[in-house]
Amino acid sequence: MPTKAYLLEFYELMLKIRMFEERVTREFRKGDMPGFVHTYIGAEAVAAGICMQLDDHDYISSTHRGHGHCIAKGCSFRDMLAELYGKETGLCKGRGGSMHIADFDRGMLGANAIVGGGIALAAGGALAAQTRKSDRVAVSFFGDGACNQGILHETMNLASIWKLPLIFVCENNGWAESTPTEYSTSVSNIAERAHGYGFAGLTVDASDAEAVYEAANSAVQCARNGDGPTLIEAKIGRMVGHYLGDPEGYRPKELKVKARSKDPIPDLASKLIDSNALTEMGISNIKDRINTELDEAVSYAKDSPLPSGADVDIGVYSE
Amino acid sequence: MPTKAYLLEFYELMLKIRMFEERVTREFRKGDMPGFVHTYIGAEAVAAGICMQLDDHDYISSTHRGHGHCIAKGCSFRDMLAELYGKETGLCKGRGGSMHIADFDRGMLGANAIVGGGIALAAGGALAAQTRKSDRVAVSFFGDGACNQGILHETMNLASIWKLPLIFVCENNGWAESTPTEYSTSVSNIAERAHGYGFAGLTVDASDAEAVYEAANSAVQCARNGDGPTLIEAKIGRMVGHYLGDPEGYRPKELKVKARSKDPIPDLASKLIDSNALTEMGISNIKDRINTELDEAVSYAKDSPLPSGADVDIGVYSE
Amino acid sequence: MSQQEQRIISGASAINEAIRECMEQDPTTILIGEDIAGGAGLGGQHEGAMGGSFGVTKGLLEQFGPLRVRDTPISEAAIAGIGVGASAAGLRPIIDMMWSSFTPLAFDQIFNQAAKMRYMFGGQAKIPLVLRMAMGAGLGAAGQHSDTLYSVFTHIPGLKVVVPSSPNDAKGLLAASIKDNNPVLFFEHMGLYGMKDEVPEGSYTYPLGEARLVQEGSDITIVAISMMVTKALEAATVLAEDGIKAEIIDPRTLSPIDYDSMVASIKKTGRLLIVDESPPRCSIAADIAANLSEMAFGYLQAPTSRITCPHSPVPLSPPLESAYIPSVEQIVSTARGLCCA
Amino acid sequence: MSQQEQRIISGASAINEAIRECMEQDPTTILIGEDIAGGAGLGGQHEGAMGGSFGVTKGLLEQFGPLRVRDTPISEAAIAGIGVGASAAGLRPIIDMMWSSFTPLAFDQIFNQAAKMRYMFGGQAKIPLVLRMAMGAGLGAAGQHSDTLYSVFTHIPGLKVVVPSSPNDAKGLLAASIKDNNPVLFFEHMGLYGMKDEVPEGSYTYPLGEARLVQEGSDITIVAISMMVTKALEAATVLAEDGIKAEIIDPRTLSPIDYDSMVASIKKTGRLLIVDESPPRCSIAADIAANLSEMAFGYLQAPTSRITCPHSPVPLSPPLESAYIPSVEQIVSTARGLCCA
Ligand SMILES: Cc1ncc(C[n+]2csc(CCOP(=O)(O)OP(=O)(O)O)c2C)c(N)n1
Ligand SMILES: Cc1ncc(C[n+]2csc(CCOP(=O)(O)OP(=O)(O)O)c2C)c(N)n1
Ligand SMILES: [Mg+2]
Ligand SMILES: [Mg+2]
Repeated sequence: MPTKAYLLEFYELMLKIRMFEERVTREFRKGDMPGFVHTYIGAEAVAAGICMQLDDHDYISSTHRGHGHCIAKGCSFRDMLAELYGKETGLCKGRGGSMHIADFDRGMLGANAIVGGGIALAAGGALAAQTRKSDRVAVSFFGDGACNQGILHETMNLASIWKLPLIFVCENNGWAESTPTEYSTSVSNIAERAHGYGFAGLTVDASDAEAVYEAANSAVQCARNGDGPTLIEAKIGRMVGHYLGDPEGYRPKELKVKARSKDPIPDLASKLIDSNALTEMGISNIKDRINTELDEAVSYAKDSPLPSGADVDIGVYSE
Repeated sequence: MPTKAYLLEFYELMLKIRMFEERVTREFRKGDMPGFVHTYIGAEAVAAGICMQLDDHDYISSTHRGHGHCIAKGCSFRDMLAELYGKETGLCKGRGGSMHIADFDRGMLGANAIVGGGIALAAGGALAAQTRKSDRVAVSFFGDGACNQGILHETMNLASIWKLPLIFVCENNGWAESTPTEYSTSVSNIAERAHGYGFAGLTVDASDAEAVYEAANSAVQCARNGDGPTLIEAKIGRMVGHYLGDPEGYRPKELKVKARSKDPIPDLASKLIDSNALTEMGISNIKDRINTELDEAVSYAKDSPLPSGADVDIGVYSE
Repeated sequence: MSQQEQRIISGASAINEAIRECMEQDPTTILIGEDIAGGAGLGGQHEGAMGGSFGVTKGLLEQFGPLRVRDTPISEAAIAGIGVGASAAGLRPIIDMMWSSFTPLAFDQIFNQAAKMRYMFGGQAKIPLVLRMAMGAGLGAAGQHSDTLYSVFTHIPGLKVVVPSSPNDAKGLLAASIKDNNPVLFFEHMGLYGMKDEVPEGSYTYPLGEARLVQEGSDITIVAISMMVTKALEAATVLAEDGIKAEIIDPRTLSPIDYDSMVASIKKTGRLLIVDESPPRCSIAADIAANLSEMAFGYLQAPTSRITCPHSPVPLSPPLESAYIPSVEQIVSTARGLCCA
Repeated sequence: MSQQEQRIISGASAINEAIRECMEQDPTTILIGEDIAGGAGLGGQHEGAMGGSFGVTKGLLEQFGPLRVRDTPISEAAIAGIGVGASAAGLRPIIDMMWSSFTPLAFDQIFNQAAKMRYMFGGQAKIPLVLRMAMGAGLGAAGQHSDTLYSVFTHIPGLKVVVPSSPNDAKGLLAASIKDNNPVLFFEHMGLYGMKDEVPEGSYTYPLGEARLVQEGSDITIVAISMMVTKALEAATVLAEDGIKAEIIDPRTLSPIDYDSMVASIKKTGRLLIVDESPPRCSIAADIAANLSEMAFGYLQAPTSRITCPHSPVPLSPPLESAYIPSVEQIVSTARGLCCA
């Protein structure tokens, strides 16, 4: 069982992600943020629950929906927002944007606009850790949509036979763009597929922060102890559209309403209040703090310089 | 239970494959057969057992080790040997050779020199059958080595959600080139992986022709009835090297000897003799017939004209 | 011109029509891809189905039903492979690869299977397969979504490669691609979907392998590909003010390619400028330059010139993305340079 | 010259040495691939291990152990992807892709990940990754094993492409590739493994991006790639009998490429012939022809000429395969034609 202090931190981290994404949603609508943006709203417990078990030396690979992973891995709002605005001060100097945001100093090996594209990269991090005989671990985040990409299966097999210190985290929000998972995927619990690869598969409810903690804790322990990979499938309600601006004509409204009815953040808040670890006042203080940080970061990002077009072909190769 | 007549035909078909491959082995050693050749020796019961359930309208896709599939699907020795010798009279006009032999008239959609390359092709045949509402089925043959290729998993998932009339046949001979399956693959029975895709996986011993028959029969029935795919894993002893000429330095001799000790062909012969369906004399008559056919086919192939170099760039596109 | 012929529709609608008409004409033509129906998985043919990521195939599920319009899981390799197998077995599948940048996931099935099967099997296989895909920079989709990649497919024997530059061409070329008996890669620039054009009603085809003379001129030949045709036209207007008459040629298909039209043009103009939205190395721009330099040797009064993207991935940031894509200004100034040389 | 410098070894041994020396120098250099140890899966380091499909990596398992020399399942995409991830995490992996024709299975990881990561992430990523592979026709391996494919990788920004033509070059260029901080595709022609050459003992590197002047001459510049260098040398001997002095240049690396050496040569000879074992469209031959036509415009006394494979897959049958590969006779007669024009 996590301590109260741990859960408090967990709550704050989820809130940070949620408030960041809500702010991004508002700013994006103003029209001056370039590119495509997919927010992490609803999945906060997953990134938070997993990444709180990691430190900067551990690796993660992410998805097209990577802001939550960044924040949970410790990236700053400023650097992230500057990236989203395509600024020279951004994490990737404005070259990548939301779908390709990365922070190597924190072991965040990149968002990935190729569905399933990051899975083997995390395994490479795990391989590096194992080869160096360090106790680092790696986590590969991916959506339910990525489950039917061949590379997941190739990587699960490799991770298993080599006992790589790797955690596969499937963020199953029931949809891949307009395609329901129950249509596209031959098993109802994706975690079941792990059995064909000789390691444990756990299904958890991502609206239950403590359940995510338990799964993350056991999987990370297992990897750190050299006992090989685990697959965690976190069931998430898809509370928002696929991308910012998605009219979602393909999805009956009730389903969205239903998804929103189970939200890990107020849930955990109530528990913390019930157990006297937090007060309403405490919450509003936290929110103020986050909002201040966000205001500052948005201004910083907006005021930052854009790259110069003259540099377009610079930085393709390393020395 | 198969009838005696059925088993007799089964036996003859296996023998045809074995004797073809033994002859190819001898002819190849003479040095005038171009390219790389992988023989089907030891796996005969699989091609025979499956393909006897099919007719010319059903599709199969094959592997780099495709002669057995060709013969079981009804290709003639002449056309095959001419192809192996790279002759204009060959099944593929000498353009393909052993690793790319095909016979579209018999639904044989090609050997495939890409490990796993044929799996989705068979699924395409199954999709065509389903779209046309015909009762055709398709079979994808592949080795244990192909089991860790992503496309197998993608195709298993698709075949499952679409209930394609498809049979996945994994020829597990325990090795992929020099790599033992127990090293490369995270499950001991590959058939177990089918469960993660929502259909049946059967493991059979390929030295037991009747067991292969039973599995093939139920899988083909299931596909023809519109009940979707099955995965059959046939465990084969690797009685020969990976390719003709393989020194096999990587493999302890005992393992080969052991593989040879379980041979479906003499096994089935004994059974047929015991049940008075066949005599020693009968066997030698069959062998004579096959040998005559082989002699004739080898001469035909050797006497056939080579293609003309001037045609090298002809035939790339259809009209 | 009759009322009907002057109908103005978008590129997305033109492509939708080509597919619909071909599916009406031939029951073996089917459509497969991620989200091409969209929401269909929830059960049948419902109004809200999105019709692909860019809405291009909207309405086809309703008209042709789920056996002929299939949403798929995200499994590019298997989708392409199933398309190859289905075409070997006699269907005419149209596969929606969504973005060109995703074709690398299916590259083995395209390269080692689709492209080679006919030749390798001595003519037994017929692979009437179309892979449609969006492509191109300009939307801020950045590094992993904006590649053109048609140069890579043009390199591969056994494939055909089509790059329409207008809705009218898109409709006629797509119909021709669907009726073709070979694997065709059909590249739809993101800029094409919203473009408006006069597009005839009813079915028509433009032959693969025939360039289009977009605009006549006598001073310089500009060969422009896909969206670059629009930019070349804009540049030509500016150049005309200087008295430079640019002839613009759109190859329309890169494999097969109609060098002859281009050679004929150079013989008239003596100058060649190629404009293409791809990185320069081993690209279609290099291909055209190499072949025309050879075929029109002696007629060229100046070196051939190419405007391409830089040798870099596609950046997100707007000033970088703008600098990445060949511009009207570049075309104007390069053409001026060539004509004054 | 000392005894030591005159050591004659095979291409396979030269490559083995380059890997071994780099692994001795740097503990982060590791080797991954199908059958590269070979039989290692049966437990540890046994004598019979085959050392890859072509025996090139024999002995490395025994010397460096199974953590640094890993046999893999047949999973090209994941193997490449793990290599990319491991290099992003600070190792220097050498991946054995076995045959170039199998790289399409890993194309997404090479194209969308390895090649783009550094740029897309604003310089954070360093991807010191080598993908080694055999390639080329001539062995009867036919359609799905014999492709060269380096033109495709040369098109891709972010990759380096190396095509050694001799054991001596192979050793120096492979060592340089391993020490390079970028993803390098290293193409080993099947003909290289058995070729004998003088190869120095001990570690040395040749810089990527520097062509080699194989033979000096004054009448025609022949740019030849990989095994075509040997054929160009044979052709040059025949041409010399006619009094034609051919200068032969081996680019050695296609990306980056050293056009300058070639331009300098054309300024001397006035004629250019490119010989390459790939299909012609959007190929390295077209790339070189386009660039040199432009850069050496005015110096060329005849059109550039290219001898390539036809636009077709690789056939099995010996007369077809011979016709597929550029021949000494073709080089001789084309060169004669150019010199008499
Ligand atoms: C290889 C590839 N195919 C398709 C796409 C287009 N695409 C982007 S996100 C997405 C859905 C992904 O679904 P999932 O993995 O469940 O993640 P979610 O968006 O639900 O978080 C698709 C199809 C892509 N980016 N990459
Ligand atoms: C994609 C690909 N990777 C590697 C190879 C090289 N190769 C040819 S056969 C083979 C082993 C295949 O093993 P398996 O599938 O078990 O078939 P078997 O030879 O045992 O019948 C390998 C690695 C190939 N042809 N294609
Ligand atoms: Mg999802
Ligand atoms: Mg095997």
